Amino acid sequence: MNDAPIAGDAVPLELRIDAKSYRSADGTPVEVVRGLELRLDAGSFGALIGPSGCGKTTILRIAAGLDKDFQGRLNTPGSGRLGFVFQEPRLLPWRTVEENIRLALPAHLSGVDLTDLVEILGLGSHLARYPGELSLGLARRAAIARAFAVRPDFLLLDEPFVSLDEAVAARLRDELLALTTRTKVTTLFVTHHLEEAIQLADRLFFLSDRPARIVLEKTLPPPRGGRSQEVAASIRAEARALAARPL
Amino acid sequence: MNDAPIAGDAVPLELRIDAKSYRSADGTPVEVVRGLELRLDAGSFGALIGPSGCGKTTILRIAAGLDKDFQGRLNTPGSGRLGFVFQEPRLLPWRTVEENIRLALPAHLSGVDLTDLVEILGLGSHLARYPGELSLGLARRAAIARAFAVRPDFLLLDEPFVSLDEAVAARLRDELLALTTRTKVTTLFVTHHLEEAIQLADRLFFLSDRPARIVLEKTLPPPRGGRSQEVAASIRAEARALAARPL
Amino acid sequence: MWPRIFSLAALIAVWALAAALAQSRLLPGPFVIGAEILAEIRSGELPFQMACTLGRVIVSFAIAMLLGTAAGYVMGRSKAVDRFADPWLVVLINMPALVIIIFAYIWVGLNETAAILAVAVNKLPNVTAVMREGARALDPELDEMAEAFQLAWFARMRHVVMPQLAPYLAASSRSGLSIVWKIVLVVELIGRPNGVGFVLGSAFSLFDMARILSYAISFIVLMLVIESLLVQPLERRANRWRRRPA
Amino acid sequence: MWPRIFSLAALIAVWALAAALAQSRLLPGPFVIGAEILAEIRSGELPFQMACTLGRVIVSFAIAMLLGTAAGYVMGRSKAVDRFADPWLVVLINMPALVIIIFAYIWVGLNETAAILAVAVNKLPNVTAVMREGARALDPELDEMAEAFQLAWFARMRHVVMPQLAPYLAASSRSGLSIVWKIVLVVELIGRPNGVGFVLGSAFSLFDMARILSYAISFIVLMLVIESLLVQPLERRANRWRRRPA
Amino acid sequence: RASEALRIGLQSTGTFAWQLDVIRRHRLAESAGLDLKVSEFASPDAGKLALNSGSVDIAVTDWLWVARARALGAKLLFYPYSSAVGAVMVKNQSPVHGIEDLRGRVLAIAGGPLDKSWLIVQAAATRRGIDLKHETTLEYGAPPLISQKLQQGEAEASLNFWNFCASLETRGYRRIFEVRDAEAALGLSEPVALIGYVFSEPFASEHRSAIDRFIAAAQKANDIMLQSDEEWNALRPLMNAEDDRIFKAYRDRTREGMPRRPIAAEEADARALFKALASIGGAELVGPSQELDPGLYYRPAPRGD
Ligand SMILES: Nc1ncnc2c1ncn2[C@@H]1O[C@H](COP(=O)(O)OP(=O)(O)OP(=O)(O)O)[C@@H](O)[C@H]1O
Ligand SMILES: Nc1ncnc2c1ncn2[C@@H]1O[C@H](COP(=O)(O)OP(=O)(O)OP(=O)(O)O)[C@@H](O)[C@H]1O
Ligand SMILES: [Mg+2]
Ligand SMILES: [Mg+2]
Repeated sequence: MNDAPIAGDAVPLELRIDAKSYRSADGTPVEVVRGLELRLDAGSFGALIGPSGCGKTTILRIAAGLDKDFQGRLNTPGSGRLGFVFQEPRLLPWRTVEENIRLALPAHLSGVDLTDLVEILGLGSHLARYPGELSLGLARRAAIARAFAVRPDFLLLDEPFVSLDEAVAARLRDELLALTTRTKVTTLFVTHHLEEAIQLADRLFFLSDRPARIVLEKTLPPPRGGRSQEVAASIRAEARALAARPL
Repeated sequence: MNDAPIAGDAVPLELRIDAKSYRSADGTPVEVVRGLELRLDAGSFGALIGPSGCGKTTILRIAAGLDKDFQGRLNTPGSGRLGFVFQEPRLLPWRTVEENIRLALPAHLSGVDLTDLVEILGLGSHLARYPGELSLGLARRAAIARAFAVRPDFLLLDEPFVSLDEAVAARLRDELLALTTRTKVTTLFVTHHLEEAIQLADRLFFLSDRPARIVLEKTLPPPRGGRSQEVAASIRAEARALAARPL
Repeated sequence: MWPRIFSLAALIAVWALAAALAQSRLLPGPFVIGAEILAEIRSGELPFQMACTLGRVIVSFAIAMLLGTAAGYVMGRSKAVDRFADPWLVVLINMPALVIIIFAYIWVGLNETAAILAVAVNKLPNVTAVMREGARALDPELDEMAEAFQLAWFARMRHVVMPQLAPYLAASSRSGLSIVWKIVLVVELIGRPNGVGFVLGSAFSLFDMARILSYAISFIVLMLVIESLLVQPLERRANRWRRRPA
Repeated sequence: MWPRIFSLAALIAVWALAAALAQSRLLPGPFVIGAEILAEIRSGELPFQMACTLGRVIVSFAIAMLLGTAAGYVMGRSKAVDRFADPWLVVLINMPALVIIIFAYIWVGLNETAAILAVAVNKLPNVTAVMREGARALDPELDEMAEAFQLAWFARMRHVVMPQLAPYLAASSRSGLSIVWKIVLVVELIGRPNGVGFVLGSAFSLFDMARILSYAISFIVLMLVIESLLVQPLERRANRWRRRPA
Repeated sequence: RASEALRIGLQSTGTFAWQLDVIRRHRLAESAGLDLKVSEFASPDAGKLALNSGSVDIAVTDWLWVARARALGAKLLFYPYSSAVGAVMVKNQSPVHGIEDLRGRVLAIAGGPLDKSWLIVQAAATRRGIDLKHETTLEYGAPPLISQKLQQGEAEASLNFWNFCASLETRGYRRIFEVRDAEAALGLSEPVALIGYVFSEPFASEHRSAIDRFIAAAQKANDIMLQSDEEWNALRPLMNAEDDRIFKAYRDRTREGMPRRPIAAEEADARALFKALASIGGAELVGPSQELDPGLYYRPAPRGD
């Protein structure tokens, strides 16, 4: 592996999944991940890219420590304050948007001012609404606000920017870029959108179909956000070749 | 209006929403649509494009006859067999994928063979799974399968292809194109993805921010699916201009 | 199955210990009761009385569940009906069992119809109260889905509504069956010439704890068997779709 | 508010009509009962007996709800605990009220503690059965969310778990309060020197329907007032987030 | 002559069951041309319910209840069945020897505050200047429970029904005050039968002869039970007597309680008792009327077959 170490003192994310399978309702085991080894330097930004249903969400849940039922080893970075944007918003329907965000805050942040964050996400006029009264796009933004608000030192995002119009999505991408650069939070990001990944990530992990393993790992040249057309084009070409290749 | 009539004998979709507002939990009314007039010829394909939270889902629900609490008039095309891909999968969690699909079928189709449809959507090995065991992308595909399986004569799709990898999404777009062309079903489609809209639609409706109204209506030259680069570029330019313009 | 048997064995052990410590006619141990039950079974008395009670339990349970579920569903779904019917429900649910039983016996007669009616009327409002909550908690999104795909009324009930009401149904039928059985006992005690309640009443006036316990426990054993062999496998089937907690 | 009053008026009208048609000492009309209630209030008898009963109802209801909810939650969450505790629950839930009352009075004494204990033990398994279903139906996705964001135990209970259990709590406390009140009546009837149940016992042996009904109805009126002024506003608040059906 | 059906309500653990058993075994009903249809119930109140709903023709019930119901307008008739009553009892070694000694002690009462025996004892005590209601600590409860409480020592004295008294007597308890004595203290020449056969006036007027024949058959059964000890051996399985002493106590108390005097004499004493009860129980107990309704007692036609 040719890692490019970025931040110094903090620990990297180290995830080794030898095997992970679910037992489905009729009893048959479904193998989802096999022989996956993923290392992400502290403070760097990794993107997972893979076909639908290959096991990306499963990997994130394992990385978050939510699913301990797997064979392998997990080493999480930072003090363990986690920000997670799930694939669905997962808001508490009986709490308003603001309550949903504040509930997730650790004690020392409980009184924090959310105005800026909420303005950036365009949630200003919806803070007092219940999730059932939001459009899906707004609900997603509330979920993103929640994950950002906790000031995580480990951030997991599962396709956070789908269901948003291009303008909002672009703004949020910039915001995510700024946030991760500023706070040096280790981030693992799932997307189907290659351009997005190229814009945001330090490192791309291309996954195979189920059972998922890493078929290609790619370090992108800094700086994030300002990749040249050539870099993007070469990655695109590589990804296309990968998709065409029989597994 | 400069409609380009496509199919002959069937009735067009005519939707006029003078005003639609929700009453939120704290009692304040939220105006979502105002003065919107939408006409879609029988058998043609319309795409709604607009900022997140502007009211697209609301319009679809009204067009489907699910929300009758609005001021205006609705005239739906066809005999009223509706196919609806909601923004979330909305599967019955206690029924398998196959049961979910079959349950939606009208009586005369109840025994129909689903193999082809299911193969195209890549659901083959998941038919006996419960929705809770699917990845979000798979669940979305199941929802799409359900809407296609009923052989609708009025099809509503609310961002059906998000959360899918590019390969699957492209395949499904082609499939939708083929289906709508073959069956001449009147279709209303919501997307944030301009390219997708340009590929699929006969007619684009650009919506303003909330309260939603149509700010630009655009008929695309046939044939669908094979639009030239110039057409696409010109539409993109127009859309960009629209986004830049203060409302 | 094994944990159940183990747990029951523990329960019986606790009981035997308590009985041994108490050394009293008022707390007979498991062996005394077991012998008593066997004797009562052999004499045919217990099966007969149990059958009488069981018949009443089943009929009035069925009536209460059917009507109560229907009423609760309608009240939970329609605000208008709820507003009107709610005070009636409060009145009925808080009417003492004794009052209902007396009225039934006086106005219908001291007969089987009155007994079953009294039990059903006693239980019905509880079912209604529980099912109303269930109906209120139904997911409007699935409703919309059902409407969009024009599911027939029956299919909607069976595939969309009932599975959502299932935990409420399970709760109200499990706690409901026990309530019905308890009320049947009172109804039999007050005015039926047979059944477990009749036996308990007579045994109580003689303070025959062995007899009281042997009948009560026979019924409980029956319930345990039904739970283990019928209800729980069914429940497991119905809950198959739930994601197992990790 | 108006539909409630209208609906109650209708109920009273039906009752008055039935009483007028029956023309019997055994079905006194609303006016007779109203007069009786006033007289009993003026004599101070009714408020005193009602207070005794109400005290017992409140204490045993609180005990049963607290313990029952806790037990139900744990059983619904943990398969292991459930497997072990379920048979005990089945035994307890099906134990006839009479048996529990007798045991309490014999082993604890003919006193207040025994009475309250007997009621609480009678009611507790029903709460447990309902809350267990609620706990089983908890959404695992919200659990994951709470774990990811490391919500403290208390916050998790209050904001994630309790709102999901709310309909079950509402159901079990509404139908539970009525059950507690009914069992308190029996407990008082069998062995307390005061309370509504004690009065009903005497009135029953004299077949004094007017007295029976006036006490029963006084309690029901109390419940109606509590429902209308306390429970329903609270419930409306708690359910504010629910999308109104179109 | 075709036998006439008579529906009878019966409390399963009561002594009426014994009498009916004698009638059955000696075919007294058949020979009187009656076909008895017996419904057994567990609760002492079932008889009242059954009469009220018209489910039985005859039940054995409280004298006071009938008197009260009549005062409130129910047309019911009463014919004496038994005058057996209970007693206030204490442990053999107890320092309590008379009701005077009950002051400041715990007295448990079977039934409730309106129980007839309790009222009679209260009335008699009042005449002796003892206010039991205020000078003792009272416990009320169901009869079996009260009996148990005395045995557990939670109550120092108890007033219970005669059958519980009979069994207590054999377990080391003694009587300190008989309800029978209380009745005498109230000026009655003989104890009044406090329970009896009850039926409705309309039924009585239509089936007079059937009732008379039933009463005659019951009388014959009483005669048999009075004279024959053998008969009691046959009844023993019904009696739930744990040992011989209880069995004998049951037998003797039952015999003692069989009413033998003419209705007129009975009624005179009943009238006096009612007055005494009305003075202490008030309208709550006896209903609106302070006088015993003269039509309460059923008078069989003079025998002249
Ligand atoms: N039940 C409701 N009560 C109050 N406001 C509501 C309700 N449902 C929707 N809204 C509001 O109406 C607006 C339009 O909602 P809608 O779901 O139609 O948006 P949308 O265009 O589909 O957005 P998205 O692209 O995010 O899905 C949103 O601002 C939303 O907050
Ligand atoms: N509880 C479960 N039981 C059985 N199979 C499961 C369960 N959860 C997930 N799976 C299966 O595991 C595979 C991977 O699921 P996962 O959600 O990780 O996919 P994903 O890569 O996130 O897909 P998507 O892009 O659609 O979100 C899928 O095929 C899914 O059907
Ligand atoms: Mg996923
Ligand atoms: Mg939407």
